[in-house]
Amino acid sequence: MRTFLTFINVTWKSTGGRISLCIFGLCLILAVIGPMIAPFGPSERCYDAAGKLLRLTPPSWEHPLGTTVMGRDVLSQMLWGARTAMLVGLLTALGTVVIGLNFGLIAGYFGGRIDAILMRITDILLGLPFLPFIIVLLALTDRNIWTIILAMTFVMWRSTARIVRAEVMSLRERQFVAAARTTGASDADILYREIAPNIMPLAVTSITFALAWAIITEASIGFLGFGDPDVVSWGSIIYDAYASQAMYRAPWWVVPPGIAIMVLVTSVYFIGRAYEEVINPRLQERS
Amino acid sequence: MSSFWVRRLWQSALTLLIMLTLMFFMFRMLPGDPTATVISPALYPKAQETLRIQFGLDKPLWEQYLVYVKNLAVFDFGLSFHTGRPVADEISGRLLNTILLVFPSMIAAYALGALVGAIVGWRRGSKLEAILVFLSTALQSAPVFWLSMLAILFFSIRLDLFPIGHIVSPGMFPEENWRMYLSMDFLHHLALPFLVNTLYQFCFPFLLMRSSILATVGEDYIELAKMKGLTDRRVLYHHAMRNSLLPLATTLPMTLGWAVAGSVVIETVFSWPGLGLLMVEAVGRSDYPVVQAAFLLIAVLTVVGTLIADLLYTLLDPRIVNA
Amino acid sequence: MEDSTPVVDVQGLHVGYRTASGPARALLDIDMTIQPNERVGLVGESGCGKSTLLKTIMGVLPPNGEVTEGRIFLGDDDLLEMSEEARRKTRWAEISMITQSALNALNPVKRIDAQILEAVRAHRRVSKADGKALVARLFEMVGVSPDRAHDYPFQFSGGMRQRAVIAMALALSPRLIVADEPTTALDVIVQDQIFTRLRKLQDERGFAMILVTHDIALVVENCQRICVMYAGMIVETGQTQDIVNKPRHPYTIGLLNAVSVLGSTREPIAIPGSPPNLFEKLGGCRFAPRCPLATQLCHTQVPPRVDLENDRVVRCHHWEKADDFAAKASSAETWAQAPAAQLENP
Amino acid sequence: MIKVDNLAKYFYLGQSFSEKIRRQEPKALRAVDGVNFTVEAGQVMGLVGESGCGKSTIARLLVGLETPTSGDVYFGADSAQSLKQRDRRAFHRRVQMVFQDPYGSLNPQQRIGEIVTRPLIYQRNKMTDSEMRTLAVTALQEAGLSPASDYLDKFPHQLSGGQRQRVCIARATVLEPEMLIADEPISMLDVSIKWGIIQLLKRLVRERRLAMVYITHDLSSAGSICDQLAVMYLGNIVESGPAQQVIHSPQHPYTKALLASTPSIDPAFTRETAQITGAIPNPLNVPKGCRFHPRCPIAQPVCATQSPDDRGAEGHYAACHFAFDSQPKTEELA
Repeated sequence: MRTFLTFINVTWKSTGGRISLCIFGLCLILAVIGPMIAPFGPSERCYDAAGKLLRLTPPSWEHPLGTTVMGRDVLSQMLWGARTAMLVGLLTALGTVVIGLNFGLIAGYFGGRIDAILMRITDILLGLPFLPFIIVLLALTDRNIWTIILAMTFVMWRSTARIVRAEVMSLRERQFVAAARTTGASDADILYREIAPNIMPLAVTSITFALAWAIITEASIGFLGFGDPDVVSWGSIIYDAYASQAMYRAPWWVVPPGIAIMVLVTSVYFIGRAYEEVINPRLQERS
Repeated sequence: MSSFWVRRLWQSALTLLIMLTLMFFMFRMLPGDPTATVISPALYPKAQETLRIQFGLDKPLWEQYLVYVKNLAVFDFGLSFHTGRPVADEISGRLLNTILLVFPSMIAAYALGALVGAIVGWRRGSKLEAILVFLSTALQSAPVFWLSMLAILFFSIRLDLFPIGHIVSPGMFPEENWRMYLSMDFLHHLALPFLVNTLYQFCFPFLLMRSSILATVGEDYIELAKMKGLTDRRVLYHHAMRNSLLPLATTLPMTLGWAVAGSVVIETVFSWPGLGLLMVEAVGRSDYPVVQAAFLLIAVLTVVGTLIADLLYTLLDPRIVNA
Repeated sequence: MEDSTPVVDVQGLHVGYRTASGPARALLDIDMTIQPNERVGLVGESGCGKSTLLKTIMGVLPPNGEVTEGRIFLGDDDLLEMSEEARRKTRWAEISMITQSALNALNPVKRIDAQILEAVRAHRRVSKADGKALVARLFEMVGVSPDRAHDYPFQFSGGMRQRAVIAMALALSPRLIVADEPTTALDVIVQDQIFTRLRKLQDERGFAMILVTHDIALVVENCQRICVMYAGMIVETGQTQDIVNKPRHPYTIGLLNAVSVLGSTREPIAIPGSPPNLFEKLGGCRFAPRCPLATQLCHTQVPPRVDLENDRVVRCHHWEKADDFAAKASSAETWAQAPAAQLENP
Repeated sequence: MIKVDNLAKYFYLGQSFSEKIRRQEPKALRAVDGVNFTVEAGQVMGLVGESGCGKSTIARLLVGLETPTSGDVYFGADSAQSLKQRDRRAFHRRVQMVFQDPYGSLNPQQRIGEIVTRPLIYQRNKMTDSEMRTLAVTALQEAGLSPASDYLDKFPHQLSGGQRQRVCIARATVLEPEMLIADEPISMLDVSIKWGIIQLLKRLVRERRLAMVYITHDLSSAGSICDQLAVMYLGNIVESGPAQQVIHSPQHPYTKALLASTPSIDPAFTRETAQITGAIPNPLNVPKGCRFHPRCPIAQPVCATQSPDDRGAEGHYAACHFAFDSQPKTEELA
């Protein structure tokens, strides 16, 4: 909690950070209440007064972002999609960082054989074609949102682990670690009480990257048609538009989900950068 | 050859072996049964049996594995479930198409990104810097398939400057031979996906180079270079940029492997008959010998890329001596 | 020597930094004159502004640094008034520098001879053969085998690297060489060898030198004149003998008192408190909080420049009490009267 | 009394593939090669030498950050090695260290109060928070940071170098050790405050009857800090004895060279020129015979073949074939 508050505090200091936090906060709120305020269900078909299906109608008061070829309300789909994006992004980022952080800490601190094995594992994961691999996993198992989250986490922790490992290897040589050891600290003491707190800035940057990546990747999966068929995501909206061959006739259908992804991910990147810019001078001052 | 490189080669070979083993078993152990598509349960048991033998699926798993590895040694990736043709034939042309699309645009993006990033970082605090940083971050945040669609919408449909997709106009080169790649028609088709991909890939090297130049500006040797009376340009190009280029240049070969994997999306939008599109199609058809071969190819590319990166590093950075 | 025109003449220099925590005043009213062939020592602790002064003279202040007042004359020209190109031409040709940490100062991925010749080529055309001969001559001068000139910096030991940096500084026979802590990273035996070499080179080739260091003993042994800096000001200037034998500023007295003397059993005494940060507004003498002689006057008024005999300059309201104070300065009780000391041990 | 007995530390270098195949002996870097000295409680033992002479490795050996290749350290009758194996924490409680870099040796993420109580936590002392806090406050105040409440909640980057070094000292003393190792504790501090730290250390040594090993490259400060002095060269002690005696009548040519190279603030003092040539040899290839002979101005043929024994008496020894000779051999040579 303390870490979270300092994080907000630090990021709030720059204009870019403040705007980005607001955008991110807004998306978060929409993710929670979006489905409640959405005028229509995600796959509800809309008809006009005459009972005719509203196919590809341009934006109107009734349907501010128009309708799809199946007569679905784009705005409602967008609101449902916000929940998917946030859920996938946050859970994947969390999983990635928790796994990557611990692997990185242990590999970097103990070195030797443990490190060699862990690094071999990340090597293998680095050699995997990222997106195709996830698609195959989804094709072979079950195309649902939890599998997507698990599959992405399974591949993405490698980068965090590598970055954290490198940082731990340099922190391990710092004098305060030697000082702790001479006062009788055990390996666990040093790893989790002395080194881990110093990794936090890096972890925050890692989280933002993982978050951004997860959101984009989930959209790509949706776009390639391997998303959860029961869940609307911004990627799957674009996929529907693309698959229906109607996308070039109905920009109101294609543009909003893309912009939503772009704005959300940009805000995530800028939050990370704002945090880093404040933290970094202090890091430099110390060394 | 020094022991460092011996060990390094060893490691790479081991990584590849583990990967191909994992992939082999992954495709056969996971719940969905890919063989179901080829050997439809609707067929007569006798016919099923024949097909099993034809694809070598009748033998125990470990034996299949040994055969697979043995065949790999002579670049035999088996037969495609979908077409029944050798996978190697299916893939080779597709790989070339992907490479023709991805490599030139990656190299262009890196060259441009590094140059612009360096100049912008050197003159830090300018308006241009702020705008470029914002734009490239936003660009990086947009899904590339969406950008491609917008590009098609605008350049191909509105302005009618480029074809909507495919590698050549239908019917122009029915036999798909090497002449195809030398035609203007091919370049015309290549232009838009190339531009979109270059623009998208530009962001990473640009942002990296900028921050790395910002970090070098405070270095003592940059200050000394200025004090030596060198012109500002010379300090930038011969000191700041040269040193910051090192990490970027060495990551490029590694990134190429990933870029091939990442081409899935852009190839889908532009119907570009490359490896990425093939993979998506093959996954959709459960044609796992093809997918497996494509994966292996990308893995080899990445591992070799990493090796080249290491090699480049030792060549470019005199400090690293693997004696 | 006193009649000749100075090589570099700094007059009334003020430099500030814009920082996130507000403006910082790094240099205040600096006057400094360097005569031809003279070795001047600049002594001060970390953060006293000595490196800002050097950067201003060399023209490499960071973007947030700004000269607010003052002039720096090189011969008859004001460096601060010159065009960027004219200024560039003076660099290294007129004033060169021996940097603090030779490891970071040399570009790690370029060969040493190339780095030296690069400086020469920025100012005049040199053929390949002439360049090679020049580097060989320079390397012999500083006592490194010319065969090693084509090496990379990391292939050199610390001492050799420092010599290479000296060779580089001599390349264009400048009128002034600024040496910024040239031997801090080195062991005493190597340090001694390098200073012996530098003095010899100066006798042979004739250049003026500013030696910047925190090690007052090094300055006493190597320089004819000393400038003592404290918190952005030069508090005392004079001939080395005068400063050591008859220091006039309480800070100089304290500094001389704070270092141990080889072979003497006298216990050094620390000056209470620590140097101020430069963000504070200047309300008086910046040394006042640590000074046992401080009075109300010192806390409110910046001490004026007092010119004394023999090129001596002091900035202290109570410089006349210095002799008296110096006699008592070797006892700890004297220093315990400083305001900062009373804060520390109430 | 703490006795260092024949302490040695070799670092073995990693071997290349071909070397392993040929089963070559791994190359040993002899960082510390058979060092003996004793430190009495309430006394300061100075280890002086240039970088790479092994003095910092000794510090790391003494506090247990490295394990000796051979030899041992005795606290009275207890051997440090067996103590360490039996109860690592108890061993660490008896020896504490003050590091060179007051910036790097404090964890930037911890408040001063945490930094000083951490040793108590790591020792699993089972104290309550308020007991630990009391101890921390006492330690800080004793280290000259008073009132301690002003400092407890600050982060290291809010303190000056001198204050940070005082925090380091408080952290070391809070465990009430028997021995304190100070590795160049003032070399990174400003001139005007250095001696404040030294005086604090000396007071602690006196009041708590600590045995202190003071490691430095600076002979002039070592002379006024230490009771005993040992000069190191390439992993060996070449001369040792009462500090003033070593400085005023140095016997080993290396000690003489060090003294002759140290600048002095006294303008009347003109030192002789150091006669020493060359650079410190690669510790992987230690010269045969006397390790100093390739650089020694008075070297004789015997020096290249026979390594010298300690010569001297009454606590002042030098490992030189010609130490304590009434007539220096230099003149005969010249």
